[in-house]
Amino acid sequence: MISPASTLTEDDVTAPGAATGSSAPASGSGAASTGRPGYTSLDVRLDGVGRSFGEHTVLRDVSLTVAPGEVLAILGSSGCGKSTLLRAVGGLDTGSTGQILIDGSPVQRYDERTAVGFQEPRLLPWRSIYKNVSLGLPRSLSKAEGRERVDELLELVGLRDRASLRPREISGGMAQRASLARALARRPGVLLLDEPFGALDALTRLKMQDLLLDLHAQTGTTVLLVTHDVDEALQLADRVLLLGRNPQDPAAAEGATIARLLEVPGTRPRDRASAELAALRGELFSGLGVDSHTH
Amino acid sequence: MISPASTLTEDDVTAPGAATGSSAPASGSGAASTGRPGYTSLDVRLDGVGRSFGEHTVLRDVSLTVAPGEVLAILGSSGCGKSTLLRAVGGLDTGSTGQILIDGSPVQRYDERTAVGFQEPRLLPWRSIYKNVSLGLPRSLSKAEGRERVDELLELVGLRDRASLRPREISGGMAQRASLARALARRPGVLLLDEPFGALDALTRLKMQDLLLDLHAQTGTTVLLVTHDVDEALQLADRVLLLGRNPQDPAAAEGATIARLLEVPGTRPRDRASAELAALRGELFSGLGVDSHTH
Amino acid sequence: GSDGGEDEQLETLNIDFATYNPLSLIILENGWLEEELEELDVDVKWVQSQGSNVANENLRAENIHVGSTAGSAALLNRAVGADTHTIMIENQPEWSALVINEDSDIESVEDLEGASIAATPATDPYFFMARSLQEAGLSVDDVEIQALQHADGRQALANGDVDAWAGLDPIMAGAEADGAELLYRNVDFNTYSVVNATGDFVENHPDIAQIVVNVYEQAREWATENPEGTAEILAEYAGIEPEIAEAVITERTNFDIDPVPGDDVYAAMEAAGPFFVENGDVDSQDDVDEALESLFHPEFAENREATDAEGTEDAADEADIEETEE
Amino acid sequence: MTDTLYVTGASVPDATPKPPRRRNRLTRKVPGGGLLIGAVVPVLLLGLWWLATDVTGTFSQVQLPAPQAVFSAGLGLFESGELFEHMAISLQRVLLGFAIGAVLGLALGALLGLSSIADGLLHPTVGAFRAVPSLAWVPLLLLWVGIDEDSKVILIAIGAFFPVFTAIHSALRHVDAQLVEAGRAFGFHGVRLLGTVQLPAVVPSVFSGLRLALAQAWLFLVAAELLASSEGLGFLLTESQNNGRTDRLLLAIVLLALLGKLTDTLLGLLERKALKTWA
Amino acid sequence: MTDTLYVTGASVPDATPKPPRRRNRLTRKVPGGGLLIGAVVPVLLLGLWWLATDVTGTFSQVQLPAPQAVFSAGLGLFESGELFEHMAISLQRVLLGFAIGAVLGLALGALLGLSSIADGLLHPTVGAFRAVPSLAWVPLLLLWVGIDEDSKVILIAIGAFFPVFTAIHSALRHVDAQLVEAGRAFGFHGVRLLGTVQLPAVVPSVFSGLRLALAQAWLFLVAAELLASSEGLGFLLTESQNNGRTDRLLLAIVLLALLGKLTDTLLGLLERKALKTWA
Ligand SMILES: Nc1ncnc2c1ncn2[C@@H]1O[C@H](COP(=O)(O)OP(=O)(O)OP(=O)(O)O)[C@@H](O)[C@H]1O
Ligand SMILES: Nc1ncnc2c1ncn2[C@@H]1O[C@H](COP(=O)(O)OP(=O)(O)OP(=O)(O)O)[C@@H](O)[C@H]1O
Ligand SMILES: [Mg+2]
Ligand SMILES: [Mg+2]
Repeated sequence: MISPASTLTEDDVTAPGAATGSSAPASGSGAASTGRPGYTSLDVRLDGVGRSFGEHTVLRDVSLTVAPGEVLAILGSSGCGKSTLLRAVGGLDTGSTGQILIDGSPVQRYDERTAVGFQEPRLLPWRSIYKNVSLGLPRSLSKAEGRERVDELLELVGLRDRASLRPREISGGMAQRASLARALARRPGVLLLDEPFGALDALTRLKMQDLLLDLHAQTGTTVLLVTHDVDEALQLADRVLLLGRNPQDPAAAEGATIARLLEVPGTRPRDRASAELAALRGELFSGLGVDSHTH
Repeated sequence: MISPASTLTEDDVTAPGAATGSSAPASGSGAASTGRPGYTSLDVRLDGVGRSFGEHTVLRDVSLTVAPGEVLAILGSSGCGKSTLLRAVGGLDTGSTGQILIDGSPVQRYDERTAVGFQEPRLLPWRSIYKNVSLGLPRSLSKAEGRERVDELLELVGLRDRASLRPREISGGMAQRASLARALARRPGVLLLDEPFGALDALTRLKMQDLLLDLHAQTGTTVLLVTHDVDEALQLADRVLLLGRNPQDPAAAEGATIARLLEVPGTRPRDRASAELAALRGELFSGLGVDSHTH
Repeated sequence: GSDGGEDEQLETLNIDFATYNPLSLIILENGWLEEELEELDVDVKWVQSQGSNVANENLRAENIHVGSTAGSAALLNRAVGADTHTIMIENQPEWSALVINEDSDIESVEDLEGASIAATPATDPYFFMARSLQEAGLSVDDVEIQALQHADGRQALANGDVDAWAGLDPIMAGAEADGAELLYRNVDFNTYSVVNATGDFVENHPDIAQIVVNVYEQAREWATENPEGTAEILAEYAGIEPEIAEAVITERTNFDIDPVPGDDVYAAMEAAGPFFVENGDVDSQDDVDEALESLFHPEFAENREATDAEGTEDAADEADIEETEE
Repeated sequence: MTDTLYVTGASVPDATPKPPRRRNRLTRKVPGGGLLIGAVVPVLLLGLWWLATDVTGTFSQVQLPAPQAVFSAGLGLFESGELFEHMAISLQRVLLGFAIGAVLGLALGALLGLSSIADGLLHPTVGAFRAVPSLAWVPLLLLWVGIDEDSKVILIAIGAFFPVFTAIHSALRHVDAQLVEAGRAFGFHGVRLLGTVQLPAVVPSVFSGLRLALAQAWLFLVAAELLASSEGLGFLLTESQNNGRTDRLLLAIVLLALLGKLTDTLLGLLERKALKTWA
Repeated sequence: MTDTLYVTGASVPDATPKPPRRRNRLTRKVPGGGLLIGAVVPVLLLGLWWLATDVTGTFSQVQLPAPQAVFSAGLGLFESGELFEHMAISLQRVLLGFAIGAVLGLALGALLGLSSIADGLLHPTVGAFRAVPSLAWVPLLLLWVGIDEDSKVILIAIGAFFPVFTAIHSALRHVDAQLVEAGRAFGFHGVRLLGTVQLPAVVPSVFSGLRLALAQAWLFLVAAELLASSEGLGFLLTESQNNGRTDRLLLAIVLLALLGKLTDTLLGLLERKALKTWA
């Protein structure tokens, strides 16, 4: 159990505790928020969502409902459209077809109910890390509250002693953590994270995963998380969405769609050795085209 | 066994074969090049290399010799100085102390004997993917040879059908593959790769690892590979360098140095289940501060 | 620009034309100069002068051999060190006057005390104004002078930004046509329209200088006989209405004078001299006196003999005017 | 059909996805709509001008002639063929001077932007020359070059030089350092690096500099045509001003503005093409 | 000591690492070295000038006076107190006009750079006005504003407006789209987005525009002081040119260049500070 106040520096090499124990709501229904009062959990409904760039169809027929407070991991091969889907949910993309509803109302352009952690850090080069993270704060927060929240987050992502540096003065993994902190600072109804842990070493990655689960337990926010790590998906998510072309039907239309949608059983932290998880793992790896025995 | 001509697209979901079977030279000596004639393998010698940014010491006392044709994986926590070390070897950093020799002569500014795959893709936004990859070609190559090599590499990294797109029109993982292809196009004496597979899904990652090993078998180039994936390090490398502060001596000077330098036994492809590897894996995870049983 | 060679044969005569020098327009229009210089194998290149200051500048830089200015400007140029000489008088114009608006309550020069006057420094109208004020017992310090280009001065007057304007033709004629009134005119306070040449030219090419003066003489005779034709040419070159050109030529231009620079023009220039020093344009009166003593080269005008060039219809189109490459 | 294991609320409609919406507000609604909208303000101004002169008579003919007067002045000059000559010679001077100035500006700006030695040596001097006003060059050029076509083109080139120089010089100092490093790491340096990484990266800035330079070239034209000319729009302007022909003066201004706008538009087209290629 | 398992050729010297080398060639060797090097070319030019006039006598005194003559002309004006007045009033006009023009240029450039509606509506008009030469504004301002101080400052402001406008307008269209998107995604729009993402991103371009604008302000000063002035360096320039006082003319040019360079240097300091904060 990692407490929100525990710190992490890049030289910290002590072993972490187990992951946070909060359990997410069961999926498949408009489950009530598990967050503390004052926080909102919103459901996300995708209805026949598709996206083409010119001639080239990337996504088609993506329909699913994400329950409020659910953590949905999105897997798929590189370039299959994961980021595209996430951007559509965040209202960053105007070219998609179909319908996306958040909390029952259509998604707005740059929807304020969402916060995005981009695949690239996208930090403003002329602002310190501290000020970059502050960008994520909701407008409603008072200055003092905002400062407190940013300080806390910087501490949690292990960047407190780098707060005054510019983005070009920190490492790739540090930038990714800063970008994560910025998205977390928002405490939105729907949190959209695009490979937030890709550039982190094993220890830092575990700590960041714990941090995410901690925050999720606190606020009950709905999370859509793009990742390449099957184990990470199984550890963090209530359900795992595998995007891809239908392997049974090679003649199907171009463009990725829902290839698998798996419910992950058990509550977090999950036992990596469980047989159920092993089966899901195999299922996902084979869905990704990899022979899971080599792993 | 993946042949150089096999293609990969983002929708490709068939299982890969086993990794390439070429074996790397034993480490610890100035081993002769295993590359084909016409290619050069160079040794890299670091002697008391250190680096500070202002007050803040990042690296200190890094001394080691990488044999010609060796694959050295570099592990370490986020922000510990892996990229800094790689940049110093490539001659991209002028601020480091100590001595770095490639093939016996000091490293030059932007040393032509090296090629770098940066942690960020760093593609020129106004050039097509094809032209970006072409940037990596050695100056000596004829136009036709160059075209052939780029075509082949684009095919191998699965971007042939995206060759004419601009960097902003491809996904994060695709950009990373393009950046990898650019570095590979150079066929340098020393190949420096900074987390080249970080943004790739499991299948693509395996294919790219195979591609790297294939090329290594062909050219016998020396490879320094920064990675966060312990298993990847153990699969690809002859030796694994773990950067970090000395855990036995918390009072030691600030700055990371060689915390472990492990020789990986056996020839590639290695059996993931081997007990020897499991021991190394445990050693590395604990060096990174993670309890390996959770993995 | 310069062709300092002493005994060198002059290949091209660079000479100016200007709307304030109607004779130059007549010569250009008829092609007389080209015709007269043909047998000497000298080409003619025409350069337009927008004002005395421009002609002076080109004379100083030796971009032109012959240039036309007001008499006061010719003196000023020499007083500041330029090696130029006045070789003839072109005409005695009355191109300057003090101008006021129709509804102005200023009735005499004396009333100008404390008024604001638009004038272009170092031009004939400026000296005209200064002498008029002096005559009325005032000095330039008793009025507020607004330094403005001629056309802008007219505009400022029309706007009521200034009480009076030291005007210059043909803008002044245009203003008159629009209702402005001439408060004070005095032909003697105008310092003549003169033709100058560089010292180098006068010294090394007196034969050509003589031909120039002779052609001018032919033009003078023609202009005296053909005021309408002269006005027509002026209207065309100046881009002004024919009526205004006619007024300028018939009422305020006098070709019937002795072209030899002599006492009259000396007196007019001498009167303008002190104002150069007063304004600080020239450092001392000695410089002015010295310049005046060495300014005139009257021998060409004294020996003038009108040429009888026939001219051609489209001479102006054929002429080598500065930039038309033919 | 999708092969989901635990499908939750996933309905998969058959309909093929609609083609992506295109979002080009405003300009795409009407063909030539962009042009039309751009004409709104000029037409309004023209109307105001007409009201202030012909209708209400706030200004007299010599203060501000009515638009029709300007038009008929233009017609008069057009019929005599002079108008075309004025425009042609001015256009020629501007284009020539602009081309020379822009090329020199690019070259020197690139040199000083890249070499800190050249920069330390020459930048103060260039900065001082930049501060010499266009009108001040007139007597100097008169003296050094004479009054022929050269001096006019040189003056215009001087005017065009500085915006291009400043734009590329300052832009080169702010090219993304990561990209430059990548270029160097792949063995590019000197002119090759410039052509591969730095110049393409500053294309937007350079074009903004080029457009300013073209505007400046037109501004300097008027000063240039004070240098003993008898043709050209600048000459027409100065002469009309001297002669009090306000109608022709306005005609010259309008023509200068039109020609300036026209050449700017052409440069803008080039810019759009270049940006498609480079940005 | 390190805890390696299979140490290969790792020697760990005791010496503490040397402080990182600093690489500031050229300017850091001598204190004030940057200034000295920047003075080389101007001093050379001065020497050439002196050779061409005082020594070889290629030019006559009235064509091109020797440097000493210019200096003594300056001394004469300085002693009478006129010189200071000329410089003070010109400086005041330029700074005022520059400030007004720059602020308007920033505002309008930002508006048109961000709003495609405003751009479609106004850009063609702005482009046309940009092409009106400085000298052409003189009669128009005379008509509309009169001959007081206002009209001079307005003319200078017009000159300063366009470079700033063009620079920010074009730079805003090329701000890194990813950063803008990130800003929008975090709820920034309109003025807040401008201040947070777009303006900081275009700071280098804006400063290049500001420096051009300042230079242009000095250029327009000469035209402005054709507007009924009796003081100022532009007036001195025009008057000296008319009177053939080449020494004073050169003095005016040199002073304009010096003052221009001085103000540019001050702006450059500001730029460096801004770039430290923003880039
Ligand atoms: N230009 C710079 N100025 C100041 N500090 C810097 C600079 N570049 C790097 N650093 C510091 O050096 C340290 C090491 O950075 P480096 O990029 O080498 O880390 P890394 O091991 O590659 O981390 P990651 O795995 O996150 O990429 C970091 O703490 C960073 O803050
Ligand atoms: N602006 C664009 N223009 C054209 N094609 C685009 C554009 N943006 C994305 N694409 C295409 O859409 C596809 C999906 O891209 P996306 O970024 O969603 O992939 P991804 O699943 O996130 O991949 P990765 O794991 O590599 O990040 C890619 O094939 C890409 O080429
Ligand atoms: Mg992606
Ligand atoms: Mg790194």
